[in-house]
Amino acid sequence: MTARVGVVTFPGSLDDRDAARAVRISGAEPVSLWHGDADLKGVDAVVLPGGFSYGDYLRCGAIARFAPIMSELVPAARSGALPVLGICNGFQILCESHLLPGALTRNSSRHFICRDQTLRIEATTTAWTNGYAPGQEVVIPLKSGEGSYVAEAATLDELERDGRIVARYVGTAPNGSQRGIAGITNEHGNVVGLMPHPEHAVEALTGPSVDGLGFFTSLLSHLASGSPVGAGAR
Amino acid sequence: MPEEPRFDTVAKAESTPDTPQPFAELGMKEDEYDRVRDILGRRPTSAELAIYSVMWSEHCSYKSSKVHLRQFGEKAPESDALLVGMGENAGVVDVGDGYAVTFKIESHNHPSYVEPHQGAATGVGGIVRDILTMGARPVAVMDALRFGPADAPDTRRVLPGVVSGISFYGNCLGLPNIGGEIGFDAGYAGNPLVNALCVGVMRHEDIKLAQAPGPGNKVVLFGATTGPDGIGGASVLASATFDEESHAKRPSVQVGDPFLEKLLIECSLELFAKDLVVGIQDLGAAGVSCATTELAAGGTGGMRIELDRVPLRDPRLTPEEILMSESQERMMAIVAPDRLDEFMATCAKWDILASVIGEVTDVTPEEAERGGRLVMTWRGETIVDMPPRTASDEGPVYERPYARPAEQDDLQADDAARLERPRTDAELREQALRLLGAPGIADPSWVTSQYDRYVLGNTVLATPHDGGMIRITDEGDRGVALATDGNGRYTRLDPYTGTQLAYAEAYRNVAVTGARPLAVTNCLNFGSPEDPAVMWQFAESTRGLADACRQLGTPVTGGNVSFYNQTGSTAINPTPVIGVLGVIDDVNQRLTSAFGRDLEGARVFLLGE
Amino acid sequence: MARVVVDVMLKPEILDPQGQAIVGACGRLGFEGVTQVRQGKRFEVEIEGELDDARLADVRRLAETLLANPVIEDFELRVE
Amino acid sequence: MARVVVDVMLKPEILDPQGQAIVGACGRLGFEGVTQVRQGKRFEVEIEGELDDARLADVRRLAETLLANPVIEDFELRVE
Ligand SMILES: Nc1ncnc2c1ncn2[C@@H]1O[C@H](COP(=O)(O)OP(=O)(O)O)[C@@H](O)[C@H]1O
Repeated sequence: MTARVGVVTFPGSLDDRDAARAVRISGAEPVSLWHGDADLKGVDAVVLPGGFSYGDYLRCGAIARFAPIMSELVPAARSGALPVLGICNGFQILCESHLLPGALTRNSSRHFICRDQTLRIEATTTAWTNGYAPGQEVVIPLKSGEGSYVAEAATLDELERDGRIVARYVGTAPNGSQRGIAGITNEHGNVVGLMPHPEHAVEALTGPSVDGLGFFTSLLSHLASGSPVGAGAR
Repeated sequence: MPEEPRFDTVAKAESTPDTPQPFAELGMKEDEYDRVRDILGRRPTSAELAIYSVMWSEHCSYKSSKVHLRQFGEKAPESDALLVGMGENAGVVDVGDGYAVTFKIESHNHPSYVEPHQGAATGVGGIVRDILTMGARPVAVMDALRFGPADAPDTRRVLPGVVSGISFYGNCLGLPNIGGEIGFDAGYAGNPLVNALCVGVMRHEDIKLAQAPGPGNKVVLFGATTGPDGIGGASVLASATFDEESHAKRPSVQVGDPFLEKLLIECSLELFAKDLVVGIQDLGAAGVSCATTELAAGGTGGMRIELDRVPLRDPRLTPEEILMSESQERMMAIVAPDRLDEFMATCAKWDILASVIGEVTDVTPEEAERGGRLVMTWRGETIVDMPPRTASDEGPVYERPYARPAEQDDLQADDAARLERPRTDAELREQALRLLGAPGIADPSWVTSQYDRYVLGNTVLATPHDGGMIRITDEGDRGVALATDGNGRYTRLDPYTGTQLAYAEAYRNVAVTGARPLAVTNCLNFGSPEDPAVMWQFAESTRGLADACRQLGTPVTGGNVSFYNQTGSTAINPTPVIGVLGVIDDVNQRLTSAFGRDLEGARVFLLGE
Repeated sequence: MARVVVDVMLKPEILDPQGQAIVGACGRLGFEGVTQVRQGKRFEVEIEGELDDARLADVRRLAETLLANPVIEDFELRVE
Repeated sequence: MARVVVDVMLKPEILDPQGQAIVGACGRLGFEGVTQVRQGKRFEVEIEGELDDARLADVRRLAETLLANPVIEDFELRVE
């Protein structure tokens, strides 16, 4: 049976069509989910796409966190059952919802940055990265103004220790992220937040590579195996 | 006896014919004012004066440029591609398989000098609404920019603000930026150029026009509330010489809300898809004045508006201010009464405020003869009763005098032969490096890296390639390519050839992507049309573009004229920015400007003279 | 050492999309009775040495030229 | 009607690139002696009716859950 992957559209979501396209290219069926409906339509996994939900005037993701759909999504994700990938604004929403620790703040350059970014995939046991080799380098577009990951030192240490850092920027973090963090996961490995945009690296014609497809195909293997995910070296 | 209203009404205008009116302050000439009195057979009310002054401003009426722009139609080459020509919000071109593309470039120069970030941001917002209004989904933007010297103190204020404004608005809307230009010259120090282009895609059958047919149909204003943004902007900002004085009496700046515009786009596209609108117009410069007169003129000619029903951000606004406000993110639709509920429900879904402010009315044959009949009331009193066509279509037309300036010969005589040439390798090297390091030539990625070029996932080419290219649907391989070019120095030296040069460069930039050039848009940035030398530049430039378009077979589908780009009495170098659009059947066949990998041993050819 | 707080707010006639977004969210979150929110900036400026009149004038100039955009914003100084 | 001001500042240990950029600019513009600038947000919240304790508690909850992100920010309430 084809996996059904929900893509949530908030007012101000921008990369929702792109995320749906990536889901389709990976071989799954994208299902549109509307922020205002507390209904996950029985999907197998959810992508929170990039964009500027509610304009992000207050703080990125701060308002989207309270959308009706989140009342269904948060408990399912927290329990470890529902795989969720938050990309860029989606990552910000996951942090604001406390599904992931820390926060994303203004780029150290203070400017929006759009560039083809090399990442190193570190955690390869999550629902979204099991298809990558540990340490594999990939090129994926980064495009954000508030992508600098911050958390307390103790939290950062814990993330490192538990193998929950999913990806790091290769070289100096372009946005000032602490410890070069580009993406992290929760303790179950089902919830992943990533600042760069894998959905924009799924076609050779329009992306800098097709390296991003691995996030979506990883999900399919994960769903197919039916095995619980575990985060890193525990 | 009922109390006299405190505001001006038609009844008052009839009983007080000699009340002096501030037409000059609103940028109107005495003979224009006299013509309004002629049309109405009485003095205008202050609301009518507001409408005529903005609609007859240079910015809205093209009164100085019209006689020259006609050539674009008269000399237009045969083209099967043109579905909607000049005159609508934007031209529409057939790109095959039942798809059509609409594109246009527009200036926001003066507001971007006053408040660079908001000025540039709202420039993007405005052109995007123009494209949306045609029924298309906006799919990409471009920006052509000119600034004073890179190291001038004011450039440090203006440039980062402009770039952040474009980046903020375009990125938040989710429109990829697929190209543009950036140039520097002392002439732009007090008058930067911010020209924004947008392109949209639709099916042939989805084309929408600015018209209000069908008496009884409702006039609905939807989007943002109306505030005191840019009041007087249309006539004072866009049409009066930009000098210290107007810097001092700053109008209330237009602030953009891209989030609202994003919702407005999605909401409008859903309204179109459900076939809930019979006519639509965006509110740009001249706001409600422009939308009501143009929609009425494009339909039965009759419309009745209750101005009190316009939702306000600031309850103190007067009717004149409501008519002139340039608040962003607003649209006006004509909706059949039996579809109104569904229209309102769709707006509610997207959290978009919508209000019925009036309806389309029938006109008598005599009224139609006069140019229709637009009536507006305020607190129950009639404050406007005028033929809308006289404001929207029958504005003044000037044959401004023009003359080749005497200094043109000296300018041309001062050619490159007079420059010292490098004599040694070291000098040559130094010169080459200096050239490559010049701000207008060096890598612009410090600008372009602030623009999202990936969003929507259909960007095939963007910076650093010569032209931008997008795939127009997810299903097929069809695409369009775009490039903009302009060269103020060349155009100053020879406006006719310089404009053709800009056009040819844009044409080549599209051709080298592998696309077939189809159509042209242009933004003509010039000094004051009241200066015969500037007017000569303009006449030559438009003649050059019209001739070139005929030669190469691409019609001009639309564009924008920006006059009064000057500091004091010094005009900028005439800067026509030309945008060329091409079509490619299979985007996988596109060419990039890089030589590519694994081509060792391949030959390099230089084509041309 | 002295600290001057500079509050920068959009002029009342200027559109404040930030504030509007918050009012909208308040309604959805069930915070009743919030009629208006305006979002501005707050700067805490730390100054070396004594804060005499000349110094304060300097900070005012700083606020005018750098911290606030007088075209669309008003500001207020406060010594803490 | 009552007005509550909510000041939100980044926690001291969180990097504030805006503030740093301003300090840098101060140097270039010749504003001497500015040792530190921190940029935060200021919200003016207008509340319908009387501001009793329950209402104030509401605004505090609003600040905590929406206006500030306690992971990176501190906030203060002030009734004006
Ligand atoms: N203001 C701008 N906005 C978007 N793209 C730009 C801008 N300025 C330059 N570019 C892009 O940067 C690249 C190089 O620009 P430019 O140096 O003008 O190239 P060329 O000299 O080949 O025309 C092009 O892809 C162009 O589209």
